Amino acid sequence: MADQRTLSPLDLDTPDKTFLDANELVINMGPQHPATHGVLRVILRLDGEKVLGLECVIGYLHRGVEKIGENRTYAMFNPYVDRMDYVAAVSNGLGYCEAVEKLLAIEAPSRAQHVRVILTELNRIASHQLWLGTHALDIGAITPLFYTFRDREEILKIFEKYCGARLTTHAFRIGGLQYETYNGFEKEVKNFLNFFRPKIDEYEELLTTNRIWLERTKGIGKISAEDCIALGVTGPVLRASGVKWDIRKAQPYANYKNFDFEIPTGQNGDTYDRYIVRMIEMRQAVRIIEQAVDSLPEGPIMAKVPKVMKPPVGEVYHSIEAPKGELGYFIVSDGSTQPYRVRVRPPSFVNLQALDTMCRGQLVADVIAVIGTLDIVLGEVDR
Amino acid sequence: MNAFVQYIESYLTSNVTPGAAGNMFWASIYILIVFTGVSVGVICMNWLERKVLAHMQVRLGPMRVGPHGLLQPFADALKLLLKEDIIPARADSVIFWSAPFIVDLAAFTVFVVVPFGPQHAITDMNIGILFMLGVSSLSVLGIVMAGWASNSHYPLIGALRSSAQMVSYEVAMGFAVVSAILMTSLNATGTGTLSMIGIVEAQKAQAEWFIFKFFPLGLIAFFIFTVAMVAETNRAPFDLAEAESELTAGFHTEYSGFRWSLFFLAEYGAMMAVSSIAVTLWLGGWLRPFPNWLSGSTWDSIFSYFPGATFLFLATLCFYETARMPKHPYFRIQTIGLAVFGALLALIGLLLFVPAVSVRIQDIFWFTAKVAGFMYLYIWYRGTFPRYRFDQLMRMGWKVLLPIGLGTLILTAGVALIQQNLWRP
Amino acid sequence: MAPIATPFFFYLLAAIMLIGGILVIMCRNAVHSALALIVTLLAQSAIYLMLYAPFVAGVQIILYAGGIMVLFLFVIMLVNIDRALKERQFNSQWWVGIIAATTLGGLFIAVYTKGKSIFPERIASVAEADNTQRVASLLYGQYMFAFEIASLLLLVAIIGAVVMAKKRI
Amino acid sequence: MESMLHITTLHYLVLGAALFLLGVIGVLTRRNVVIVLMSIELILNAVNLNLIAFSRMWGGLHGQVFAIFVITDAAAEAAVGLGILIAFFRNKETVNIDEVNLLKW
Repeated sequence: MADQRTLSPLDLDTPDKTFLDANELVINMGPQHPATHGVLRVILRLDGEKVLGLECVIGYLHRGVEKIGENRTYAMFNPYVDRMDYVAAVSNGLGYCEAVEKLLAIEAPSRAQHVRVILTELNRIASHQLWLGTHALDIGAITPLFYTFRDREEILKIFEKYCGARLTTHAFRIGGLQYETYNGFEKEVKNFLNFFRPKIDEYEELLTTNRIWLERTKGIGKISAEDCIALGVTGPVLRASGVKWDIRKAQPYANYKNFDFEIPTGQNGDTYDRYIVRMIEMRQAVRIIEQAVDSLPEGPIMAKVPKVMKPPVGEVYHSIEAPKGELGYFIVSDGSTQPYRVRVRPPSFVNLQALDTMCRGQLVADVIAVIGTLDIVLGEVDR
Repeated sequence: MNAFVQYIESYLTSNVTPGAAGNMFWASIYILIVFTGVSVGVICMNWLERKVLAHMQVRLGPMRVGPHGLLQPFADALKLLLKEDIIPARADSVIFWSAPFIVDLAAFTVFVVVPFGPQHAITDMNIGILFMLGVSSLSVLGIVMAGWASNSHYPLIGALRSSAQMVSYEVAMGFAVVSAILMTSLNATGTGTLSMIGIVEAQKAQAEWFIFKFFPLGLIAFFIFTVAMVAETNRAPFDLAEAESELTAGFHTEYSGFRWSLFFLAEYGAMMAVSSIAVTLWLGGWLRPFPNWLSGSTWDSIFSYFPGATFLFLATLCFYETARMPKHPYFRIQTIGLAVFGALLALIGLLLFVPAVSVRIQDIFWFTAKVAGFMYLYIWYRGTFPRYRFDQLMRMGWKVLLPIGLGTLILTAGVALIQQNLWRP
Repeated sequence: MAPIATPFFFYLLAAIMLIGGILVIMCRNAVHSALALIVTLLAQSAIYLMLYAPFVAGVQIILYAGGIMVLFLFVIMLVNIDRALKERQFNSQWWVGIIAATTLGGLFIAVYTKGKSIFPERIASVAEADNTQRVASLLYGQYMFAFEIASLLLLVAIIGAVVMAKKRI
Repeated sequence: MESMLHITTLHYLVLGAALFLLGVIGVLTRRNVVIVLMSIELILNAVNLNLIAFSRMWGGLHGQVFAIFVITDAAAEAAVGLGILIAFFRNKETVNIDEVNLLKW
C-alpha cells in the first residue's frame, strides 16, 4: 500500500461470496447504525475484519440549505445556517453574519464582537463535549457521555438565557447582535468557567491514561499532514497531524487577534492525538472566554445596517474556525435583496472525505472509532 | 406417613449436602431454593445495575415504577413476557427456539455444586470445579446456535466473536483454577480435591484464603481468573460480542420478548456462577473474613452479628429515603411501599440476630456477600472502561494471561514442592 | 451411597445416545447433526458418571462438548453453503456401506452372544472419591511417556491446523 | 427380564457397539465431510465407552487413562481434519467427500 491515494475506487459490483473462500466481503454500515452519528451509510470492503476500502454514501439528510438561501433575503437566511451543524449553531451563525457584513462592508461594534467571541467559544466547548461523549460511547465507555452532557447543559442554559433557544440559537444578526446581554451574563459565564475547568480534568481522568482507551486510539486512523492538506481536511484533525493552521490565528476574524491563546498540535495524526488536541482546545477556549469576559467593553451592539439589505454586486468568501474545522461561506450578490448563490464549505463534509484514507488497513472496529474522531455532523455533511 | 417424616428428618441430623446424603426430598427443596434464589438475584442485579450505573453517570436511573424504581425489574419482566415473540422468517426455527434454553440450562445447572455453606449446596460432586467449568462452557453452544439460527449477519459475527472469546479465555481461566486446586493439596492429608466444598474446607484447614497463599502467586491467579471471567461472561470491557456501536446487539439481535429475557437471565446467572467459582477458589467461600487474624470465639460471635446488622443498615437506608420522599399526596403509595420494604428488611435483620437462625444463615450470608462484591465490580467495570478491540482482546488472552497463568502454575507447584519437602519435616 | 434407579437411567441415556447417533448420520443440515452429536456426548458423559469415571465425564464435557464441538460448529458455519443442503446427502455406494456395517453388526452380535462368558458378572469395587488422584498418578506415572507423546501430538496438530487453514503462509 | 434390569458390562458393550455401527454407517455413506468427521467422533466415543466399561469391570483405571488419550487424539484429529476441510473448501467450494479425488490441485 505504497500510496493510498492512488488506490482504485471500490468495485461494488462483484457479489460477495460466502464467508470463507471469499477474500473480500462487502458490508453495509448504516444508514441506520448506532455508530454512524446520524444517517451516514458506509460501504465497507473487508478482508476478514481488515478494511480494504470504504465509500461513504451521503445525502440522507439533504435539505437543500444552499438552494433555500437563494430564495430568502439575507436576514431571513440567517436562522437556516443554524440547522446545518446543529451542535455548533452559534459558529455557523457567526460565519454567515460576518460573510454578509463583509459583503455589505460594515463592521459589528466591538462589544458585539466580544459577545460573539464568548458565545462562539462556549459553543466550541459544547461541540467538543458532545464529540467527546459520543466518541467515547462508540469506543465503549458509556460514562463520559453523561458527564459531558451534564456540563454541556450549563452552556445551553447560558444560550437559552441569552437568546431563548438552546440548540439552534440564531444568536447573531447581520451587523451585530439583536439582544443586549442579560443581567449577570458575565458572572454566569465566569461561574461556568470555574465550574468547567475541573470538569475537563474529570474527563481526562477517565480516558487520557486509560489503557484500553490508549490501545483503542493510539495509532488508529492515522493521517499524514500531506494527506490532510491534499484532502482539504481542516480543524482539529489537521492540527493533530502537526499542521499549525487555525483561522483564528491565520486570518483573524471577529476579535480574535486581541486574545491570547495557543493552537495545540499533535505529531502522529492518530485518534489519540486528535483527542488530546480537542481536549486542549477546550482549555484554550476557556482561556479566550475568560479574557473576553474580562475585557467586555461597553457600547452599542448593532452597527448601522440598512433596513433592506441590498449588497452591491459582487462575491465574498469568508471562513471561520468552527469547532470542526474551516467553515466557509461563499456568497454571490446580484444586488438584489436575495443572494444569487450561497455556497457553504462545511468542515464535516470535507473531513469525511478523509475517512477512506484513515481507515484503509485498519479493522472494522476502528472505522467506528475513526468516524467518531472525525466529529462529523450529518446535518452539515448533507446540508 | 411416619416413614416419610422420618425420611425428611433423617437429613437434619446429617452434616453433608442433601445430594451427598442421597435425600431426594431435601435435594429438591434445595434445588427450588437455589434456583429461586438465583432468579431473585438476577432481578436484584437488574435493578442494582441500573441504579448503580445511573448514579455513576450522574443520573437517577429508574424512579417511577415503585419507590426508587424497586418494581422496575418486575415491570420489565412483564413487558418482556407480553411482547410478541418474533422468529425471523428464514431462521432455523428449532435451533432458534432452543438456543436460549441451552444457554439458560448451562448457566443454571452450574449452581448444583455451588457451596453456599458446608451443608448448603444441592450436592457435592468430587469433580465439582470440573463440572462447573465444563457446564458453563456449554453456554458457548447456545450462543453459537442463536447466532447461526438467526440467519443474519450481525448475530453470526457476534456469535463467532463471543464463542472465540469464550473458548480462548477458558484456557487462561483453566490455568488459574488449576493453580488454586494445587493449593488444596497442601493439607496435612496431602491430597487435593476438586470438590467445591472440599476446596473451601482446605482453605479453612490451612487457615488462609488462597488469594493470600504464596503471596503474590495466589493473587496473580485470582487476578487472571477475574479478568478471564469477565471475558467469559461477555461483559464490559470485553463485551464486543454485543458491542452496540458495532454489532447492534450481537448474537441476540434477532431475539425479542420472552426469549430475549432468557438470554438476559442466562447472562446474569453466568456472572453469578463464575463469581461463585472465584469466591470458592480464592476468597474462602462461606468462611467469614479474616479467619486467622481475628480468630477466637469472641470474634466469631462479633462476626455473627454482621448479617443482621447489614439488613438493619439497609432498612435504615430505606427509612431515611422514606423520610426524604416528597410529601405530596401523589407519592403516598410509593412512600408507604418504601416504608413497608424497609420494615421487611428490618424484620429480616432482626430475625438474623436470633442465634439459632444466624448460625445457620451466616455461611450463606458471607458467600452471597462476596458474590455481591463481584457483581458490583461487574457494574463498575461497565461504567468505567471503554471496549477492547477484538484482536486486542485475543492478544491479551493468548499472549498475556495465558503465559502469566502458566508461569503462576509452575511457580505455585514449585513453591508447594519446596514447602512440602524442605520446610516441613 | 448406592446409585439409584440404575437401569432406568441406563436405558434413558442409552436411548438418548442412540437417537442422537442416528440423527447425526441422518440429518440433512450439518448444524443439526452437530447438535445431535452434542446431545449424544452429554448423555455419554452421564453414562461415564454411572460407570464411576467422574473425571473422564468432566473431561468429556469440557473437551468434547465445550471444545471440539464448538470447533465443528465454527467450521460448519464458515463453510455453510445452501447448495450442500439441496444436494444428494448419501454417496452412490451407500448400499455397500450399509452391507459392511450390517456384517460388522452381525459380528458384534455373534461375539457378544457366544462370548457372554468372557465378560464376567463381576463389578470391581471402585473408590469414586479419589478417582481424579488415581487417574492423575497413572497419567503422570506409568503413562508419562504416552502423556508426553500426546502433548507432542497436540502441538503437531496445532501447527498442522494453522498451516492448513491459513490462506497465505 | 431380570437380565434387562441388572445392568452389566455387556449392556455397555452393546451400547458401544451400536454407536460404533452408527459411526461406521455415517462414515461410509455420508457425502458431507463435516458429518463424516462427526461420525468418526461417534466411533471414537464408542471406543471410549468400551474402555470405561472394561475399566469398571476390572477395577483398574487404565481404561480411563486410555479414554483420556483417545479424547486428546480426537481433539487433534478434529483440528487437523477441519483444517484440511477449510483448505479444501477454499479451493473447491464444496464439502462433498466424493469430490476429494485429487491429491493435488
